Amino acid sequence: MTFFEVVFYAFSTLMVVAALGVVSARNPVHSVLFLVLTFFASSAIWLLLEAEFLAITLVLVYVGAVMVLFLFVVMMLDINVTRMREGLMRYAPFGIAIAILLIVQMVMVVGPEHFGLLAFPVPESHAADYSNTKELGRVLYTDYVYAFELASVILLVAIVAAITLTMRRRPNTRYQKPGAQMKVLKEDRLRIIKMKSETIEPENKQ
Amino acid sequence: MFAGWPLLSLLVWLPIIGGVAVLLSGDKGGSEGSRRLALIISVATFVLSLGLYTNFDSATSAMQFEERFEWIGDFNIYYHLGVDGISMPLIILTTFTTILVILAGWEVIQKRASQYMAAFLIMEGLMIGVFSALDAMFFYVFWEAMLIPMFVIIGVWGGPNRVYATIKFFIYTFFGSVFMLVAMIYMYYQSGSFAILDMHNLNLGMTEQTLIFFAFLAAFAVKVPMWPVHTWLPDAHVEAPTGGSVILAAIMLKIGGYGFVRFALPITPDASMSYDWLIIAMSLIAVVYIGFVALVQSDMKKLVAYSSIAHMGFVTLGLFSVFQILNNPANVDITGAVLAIEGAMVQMISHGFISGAMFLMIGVLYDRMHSREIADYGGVVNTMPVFAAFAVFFAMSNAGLPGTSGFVGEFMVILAVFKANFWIAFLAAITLILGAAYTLWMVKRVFYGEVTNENVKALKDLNQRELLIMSILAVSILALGLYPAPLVDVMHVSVDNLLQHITQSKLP
Amino acid sequence: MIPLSSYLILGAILFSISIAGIFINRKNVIVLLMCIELMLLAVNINFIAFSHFLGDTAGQVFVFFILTVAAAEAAIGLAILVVVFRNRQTINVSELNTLKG
Amino acid sequence: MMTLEMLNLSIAMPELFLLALACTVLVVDVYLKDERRNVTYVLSQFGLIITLILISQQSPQSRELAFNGLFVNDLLATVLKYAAVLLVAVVFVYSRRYLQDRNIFKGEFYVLGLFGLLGMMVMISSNHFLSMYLGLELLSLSLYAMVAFDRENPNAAEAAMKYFILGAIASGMLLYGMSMVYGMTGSLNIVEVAVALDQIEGNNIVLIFGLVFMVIGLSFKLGAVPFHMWIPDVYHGSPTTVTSYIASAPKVAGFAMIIRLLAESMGSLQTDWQGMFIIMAVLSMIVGNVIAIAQTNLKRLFAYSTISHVGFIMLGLLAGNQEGYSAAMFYTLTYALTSLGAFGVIILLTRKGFEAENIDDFKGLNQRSPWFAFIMLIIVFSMAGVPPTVGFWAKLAVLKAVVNIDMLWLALLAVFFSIIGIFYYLRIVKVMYFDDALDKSEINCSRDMQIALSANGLSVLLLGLYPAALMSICIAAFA
Amino acid sequence: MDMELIYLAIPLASLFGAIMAGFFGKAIGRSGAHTVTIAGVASSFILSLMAYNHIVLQAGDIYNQTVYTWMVSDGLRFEVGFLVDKLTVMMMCVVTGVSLMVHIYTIGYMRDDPGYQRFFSYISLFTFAMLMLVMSNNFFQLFFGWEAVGLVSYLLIGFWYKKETAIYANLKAFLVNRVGDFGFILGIAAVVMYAGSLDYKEVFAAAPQISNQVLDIGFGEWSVISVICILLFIGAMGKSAQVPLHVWLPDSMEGPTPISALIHAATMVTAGIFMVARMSPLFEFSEAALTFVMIIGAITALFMGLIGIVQNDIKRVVAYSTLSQLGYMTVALGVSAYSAAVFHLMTHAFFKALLFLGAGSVIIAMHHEQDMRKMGGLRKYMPITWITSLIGSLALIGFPGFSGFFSKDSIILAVGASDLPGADIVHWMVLAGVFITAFYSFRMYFLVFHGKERMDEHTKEHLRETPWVVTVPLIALAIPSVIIGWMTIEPMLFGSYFADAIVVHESNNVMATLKESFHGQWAMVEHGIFSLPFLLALSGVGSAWYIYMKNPQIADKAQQKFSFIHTMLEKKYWIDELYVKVFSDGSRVLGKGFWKAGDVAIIDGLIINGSAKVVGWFAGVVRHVQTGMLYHYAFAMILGLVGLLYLFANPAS
Repeated sequence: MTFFEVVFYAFSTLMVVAALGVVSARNPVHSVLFLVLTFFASSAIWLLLEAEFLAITLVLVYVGAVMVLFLFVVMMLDINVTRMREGLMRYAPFGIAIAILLIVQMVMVVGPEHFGLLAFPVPESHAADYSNTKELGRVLYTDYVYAFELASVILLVAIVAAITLTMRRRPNTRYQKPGAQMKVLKEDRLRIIKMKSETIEPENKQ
Repeated sequence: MFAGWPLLSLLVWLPIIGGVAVLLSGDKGGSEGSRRLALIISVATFVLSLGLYTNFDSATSAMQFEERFEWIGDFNIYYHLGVDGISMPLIILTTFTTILVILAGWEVIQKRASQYMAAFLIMEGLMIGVFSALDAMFFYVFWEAMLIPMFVIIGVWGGPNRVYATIKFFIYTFFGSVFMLVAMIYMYYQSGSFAILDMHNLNLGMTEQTLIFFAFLAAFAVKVPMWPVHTWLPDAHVEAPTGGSVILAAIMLKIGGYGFVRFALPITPDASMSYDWLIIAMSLIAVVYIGFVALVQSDMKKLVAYSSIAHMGFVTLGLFSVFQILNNPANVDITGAVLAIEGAMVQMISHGFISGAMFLMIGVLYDRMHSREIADYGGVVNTMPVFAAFAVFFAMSNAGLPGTSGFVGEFMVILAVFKANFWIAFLAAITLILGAAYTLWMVKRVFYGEVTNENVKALKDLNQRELLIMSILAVSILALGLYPAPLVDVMHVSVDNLLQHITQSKLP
Repeated sequence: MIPLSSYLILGAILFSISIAGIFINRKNVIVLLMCIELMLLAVNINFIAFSHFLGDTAGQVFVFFILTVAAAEAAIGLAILVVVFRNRQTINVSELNTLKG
Repeated sequence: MMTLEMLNLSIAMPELFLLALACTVLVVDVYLKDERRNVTYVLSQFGLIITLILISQQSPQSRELAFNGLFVNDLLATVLKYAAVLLVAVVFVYSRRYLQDRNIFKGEFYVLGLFGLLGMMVMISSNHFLSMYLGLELLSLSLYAMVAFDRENPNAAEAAMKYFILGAIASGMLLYGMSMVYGMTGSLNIVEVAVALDQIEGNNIVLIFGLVFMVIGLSFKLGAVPFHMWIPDVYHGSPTTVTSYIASAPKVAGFAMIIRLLAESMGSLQTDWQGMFIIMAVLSMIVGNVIAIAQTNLKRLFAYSTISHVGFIMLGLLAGNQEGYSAAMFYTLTYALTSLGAFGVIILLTRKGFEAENIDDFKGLNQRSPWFAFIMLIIVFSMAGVPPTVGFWAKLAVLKAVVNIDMLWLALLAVFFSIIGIFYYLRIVKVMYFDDALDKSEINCSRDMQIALSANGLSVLLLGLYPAALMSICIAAFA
Repeated sequence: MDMELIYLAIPLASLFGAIMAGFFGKAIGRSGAHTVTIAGVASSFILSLMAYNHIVLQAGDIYNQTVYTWMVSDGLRFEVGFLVDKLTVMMMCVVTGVSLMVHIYTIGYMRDDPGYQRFFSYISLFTFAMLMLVMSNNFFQLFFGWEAVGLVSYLLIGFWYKKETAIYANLKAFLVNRVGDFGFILGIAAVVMYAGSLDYKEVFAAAPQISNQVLDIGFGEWSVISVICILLFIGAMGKSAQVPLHVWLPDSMEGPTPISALIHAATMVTAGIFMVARMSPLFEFSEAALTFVMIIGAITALFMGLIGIVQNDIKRVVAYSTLSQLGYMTVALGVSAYSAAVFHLMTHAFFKALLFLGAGSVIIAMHHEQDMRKMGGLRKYMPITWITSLIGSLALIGFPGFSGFFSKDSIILAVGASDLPGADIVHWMVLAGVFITAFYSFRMYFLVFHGKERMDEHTKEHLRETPWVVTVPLIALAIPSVIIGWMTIEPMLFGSYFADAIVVHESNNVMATLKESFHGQWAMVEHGIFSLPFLLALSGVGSAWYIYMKNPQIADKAQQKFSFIHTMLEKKYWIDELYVKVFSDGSRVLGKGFWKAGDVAIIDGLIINGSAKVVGWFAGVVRHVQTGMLYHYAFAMILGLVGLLYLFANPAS
């Protein structure tokens, strides 16, 4: 077994196990952490595939930002963890059956028969001075500038959406307006009126 | 008169646009204006339709008053109108009946009168469209669109169970027609055009013919209606307002018969021939079975509705007995096929008058008593002698008394089907007994005898408007019964032409 | 030498796990969001693997955008989650069933 | 070296303008007080009108590419974009009062709506898997947010959640499919994929494998059974204005997506996706029509009716020829229009604190407002496919296409299920016309809404009376 | 004067009267109504006489022309046209003559009725219809008149529409007639099929050729001509009230008796006889049909007469007598003695009209009491009625010299001479009929005019002879009742009177046989006195006298002794009950069954609403698939994925 293979199988196993952890952990916090692990493992695999930039991005951006966001929300929502995971196992056998069925179906197609080394020989490794980042950057700002712009719009939409949905301007929050306080005059607050003293008169029935 | 006018377009669009105008005139500040407008439009349409008759050339079987414009070019669908001797009388029947319906609803309909009138006018235009369309899709559009106003008429102005009835009506008819649509599309790919006349010249194999024939059968049998797809009719009639019943019975049913003549027979003659026994059996069941059913109805409208089914049985019987007649070696010089078809056609027109009259008659009673139950009446003749006279007359024409139009078609068809088979004629002729039995039994229970209750005692005889309607109808029925030649004469050539298509095999 | 099929199978397994996860999980919506992330990861592996074996950067570019979109998606998904929680005081999947039938 | 000219920006003018518009609205809205929110509305509508003008300025005779082949403009795109913009503009008209009544008359609605529209236009004009995906996500993300837009509404939140999860799964599957196709063809460009596919001989199972995933992603967008589950819940739960948005323009985009991805790029696999479409179309017609009968909530009912109409659209698509595509296009456009009108009437009947969602809320509409009852009548009959409304021609076109590929049985099945469909459409007409009003309150709405709704309804009728023009455009789009 | 115009004017004059009285009754008033209708019918009558004069006396040309073409279809001409030959003019005279009498009589009889104008309108219309029937030169118009007569009969019977029995009877009459018409129309259809024309002349010309053809109607092959004739005769059975379609005639007495009764008995019912006589060129080709006619006639003649014995209602006795006499005519037709049938028809018209009007006169005098058991001894009070009734009765029983004698004896002789199968049995039956006729006629006569006065005092006080409008027609009819037979037997039976109209084949020609033994009226009378029929008649009269005058207890005893027979006769052989049970109730049960089981249960319930319900139920169930649970939705998608993968991307397959 070559070094690459060792790395591949190790991280693949890790990844699968972690993924299973994601779907089966009782505590959502654990799930998130398993997911982080999955991403890490995946990042390693991507490195094997010479996608260095994406691997780094996955760790930095994804794990660093997105997963933290997940964690943040999980914590924030303060969910009753024990209750949350009840009944998971009841459906697990069925879920596993589905997963296995699907895996079989998919592997029959994507397996070595169609994607073995004969059909897809391993490409030559890039030269040491090859920069995956540079290459990506080049096409990103030329060939895919349209997509790049669109991605920006999508992010904008995400921002707008997230703010719209979650930002609360509580209408009944009371806060002071010092300026207004200063401007108050006595006349505005106090009024002296005269009225005649009331006496109880018998009701005049008609 | 009106020579050179685009008569058919006018006939189709005048009532529709007029109907929209009536609709817009609204009911605010009384409906008198919209009623008058509706009447004027319907009369104008009728007068225009007379132009069809006066300018009609009964020597040619070609379509007349043709108008043809491209409508949907990509689909080869044309705005194509034209009439021959078969459709022309039906158009006049339509315009004629609409006037009566407008009059009949004059003061009876108080609820949203302008909508009521508009619905009938639009209906009229659509029905004329059905009769005059020469493009299958154009035909289909009218055919289906017709359902909408009728649906609304029954549903809004109908009786207590109107919703069930109108939905049943709609779904039944819709059910029938969608298969026809598929058949038409199929034929479009065979003939490359939606023109009905092109379809007439289409060669189709037996399997195709059979399928198309049954598609047509589904559409037209429901409309006619033939047993066993007739059960919408009694419900629809019972619940519909008088005008709705009249239009339904007088014209809409005819569209089914017309469809057979225009589509099923000439396009699929070979399939029609192999399945004529089916239609004949269904027609005879309609005549006999439905006759018995009519006998036991306790609701007048239901009774007349069933009688309509029985009478329409004669139409289909006449049309489809042609093959047996032609194939019967015992027939000598006169074939009888023309007689059968013309009998069916005459029966359609005549039934238009008579069923209209019958429903109007029940409407007159219903307006006064708000009941259609025979048991609620009795001795009406004592309080409404004039009306009773009309009623007996209409009843007699419904029973096919010679001298009334009801006799003509039945007589012709019986004479003709005898040439097909003795027993067919035998069963068909049973209508003589059953028709008289259910109609006159009803007359007996409703009109004759002592006044049975206070309500009947309080009845008032016909007013001027009702008298006018009844008289017009009585005169028409009598006129057609005493001198049907003008009606039949315009058909001859067209029927001959039809027969040519029928007798000629369309197998490739 | 690791054949392409191995990567693809890895992707397929990951994809299947994520799908099974969506089905199995009946309590917590957040886990569903994570399953979706897993699914996208599986797709990304596919793309990168193909990109590598085809020697074509387009696949990697696609992954780049998928990552971006996934981030945006996560943001919106979590925002919706927050809205749900505020309205219902729960993010239990089996309790999100007022709309049915 | 590339220059700005190479991007060929001019043909993407409408999109660029729309983007600018959305950003402007976003910025302007921030500085508006709640009382002056109308400015946002007016600005958006004004911008949409200009977008319409910009689109109509384009009259491509052939395919024009931009952005290095990620963007394409052809007649199909122009027509569909025009329709999408128009539909969104009408949705905006319908929604103003509704939003005001519910205190959610905020600029974000318009911003998200405009971004969603941009997403649709990107999809429509996309010539690349990537731009298609990004357009789809742009649209979807906007939609998710819009569904949850009424934050106080638990149903909306639930609907948004379901929509989001299922939508994400679907795009995951779409992507998986794309990855397989990419692997087999080595390209993501629609035209290049088509070229590459032509060279692959025989029945390549991997391609079909990828195709299945892609078809699922697309079917989800349209709402074909069994990928339809989101439709009833989302239609039901969303604020009605958002429902009207979802039910109209995105269908056009979804159609474009199918045409671009399946017809244009994977046309050589047509026999395979035809089989899948047959199954889904039949299921859609059955499930949609049957379940709709049991509905009492009108939005849900229209949701199921949408599913059944999707079945019809798929019938046109599966014909796989010019006739079928143009029929499906005609169907999609007119259905979007009709469906928009239906939700328009529902919006019309709502008022502060009252949602006219149930069928019973339509009782006696003819007494309350004969005109709008008539509009609804036209719309409902159009959905049922009764002439002379446009729905009939749409069905005719589709049936014609199906008959022409010798799938008569499919046509018969389709008409049979449309008979079942008639049941629930008639029920709507029934309550409007035959029942007495439960709620006699006046229908008051703004003039612009009245005009738009009337125009919407009448267009359904007028297109029914003269469908030729639209029909020939649809046919020309696939010439 | 142009004869064509006259022929045209004959029916139209009556029609004009009917229209005037019917539509403008109110305007022209009561006297206006009877004036105009009587004027109409009178002119018809006079013009008929002129026609008679022209055709018979001056031996003018037979008129056979089309008046107008109703319609032409398929080369088949439907026309309205007149055939005026000797048979026709005779019928025209009888119809218009009797009708005229009825009109005059009505003035008195209906004086106080509120429906005065209406009644005149009806009877004039009846005259018109009857004239159209007899004058027709084609089957189409024949049917036209046939049905029109039925219509007026319906109207007349139900004239007193408040009376439950009347409106029952008119419906019954119409329906029973329709049963006959059912056969009739099929007969016409058969004629059209095999002769290709509706015109008498052409059809008769084609008869020999038709007679060779056979028709397969499912069970065996039938001679076409027999089928045609039997079908046509079924029509005649309805109209001429032959067993088993006789049930309507006794009930028709519910009309304003005896006028409408007269219309029916003397005129309308003869339509069938006339028709068969007219169709003799066809019937002659079918021995089967003739035998059938003869047997039906004999059954009617004998068994209907028997019922007459037990009737107590004066007009019903006359009605059953009519039935019986119609039977005689039919028998005559059956044995090809058409001329004898028509001859009897004519004589019968006079004396039966006389009897009816006499009965009517009695009823008027008795204040509309019709039960004979409450009469008696009226001879003293109503001499004219008495004497004329006696004349009528004598004529009816065939007392030698009276008109009935000549006609009835001729029929009996003709039957005797016939060699159709079964003719000898029929001969005995008609002979028995003679005794029965005499018995019931004189039973009535004795009960009414002789014996104890059984009416109540009040009636008795007011008993007096009826006014002249009633008695004049009585007298006017009594005279021909006596003499018409004597006068016309020779030309009608043995002369060439019907030579053009009636065709008899040599083999069937019983009249020729009779002619050989006919040596003038006197000889016939002389011979008649000693013949069996007369003896039978006398014994009938004698028995009646003995039982009802001499020894009335016998009647009661006999009634007790033969209670079954009595009940059977009283119940008219239960035929009415049978019809009510089988046809009326039966068809209602059938209708209910078809309706409830077929329409309501199977078609509507099971198929229509059932399928709707199934779909609705299915919808209600299937909607629960949409559980609202996200994981189920996801599961559906997964299933879709797995399914599609399995179906389309399955490397194993």
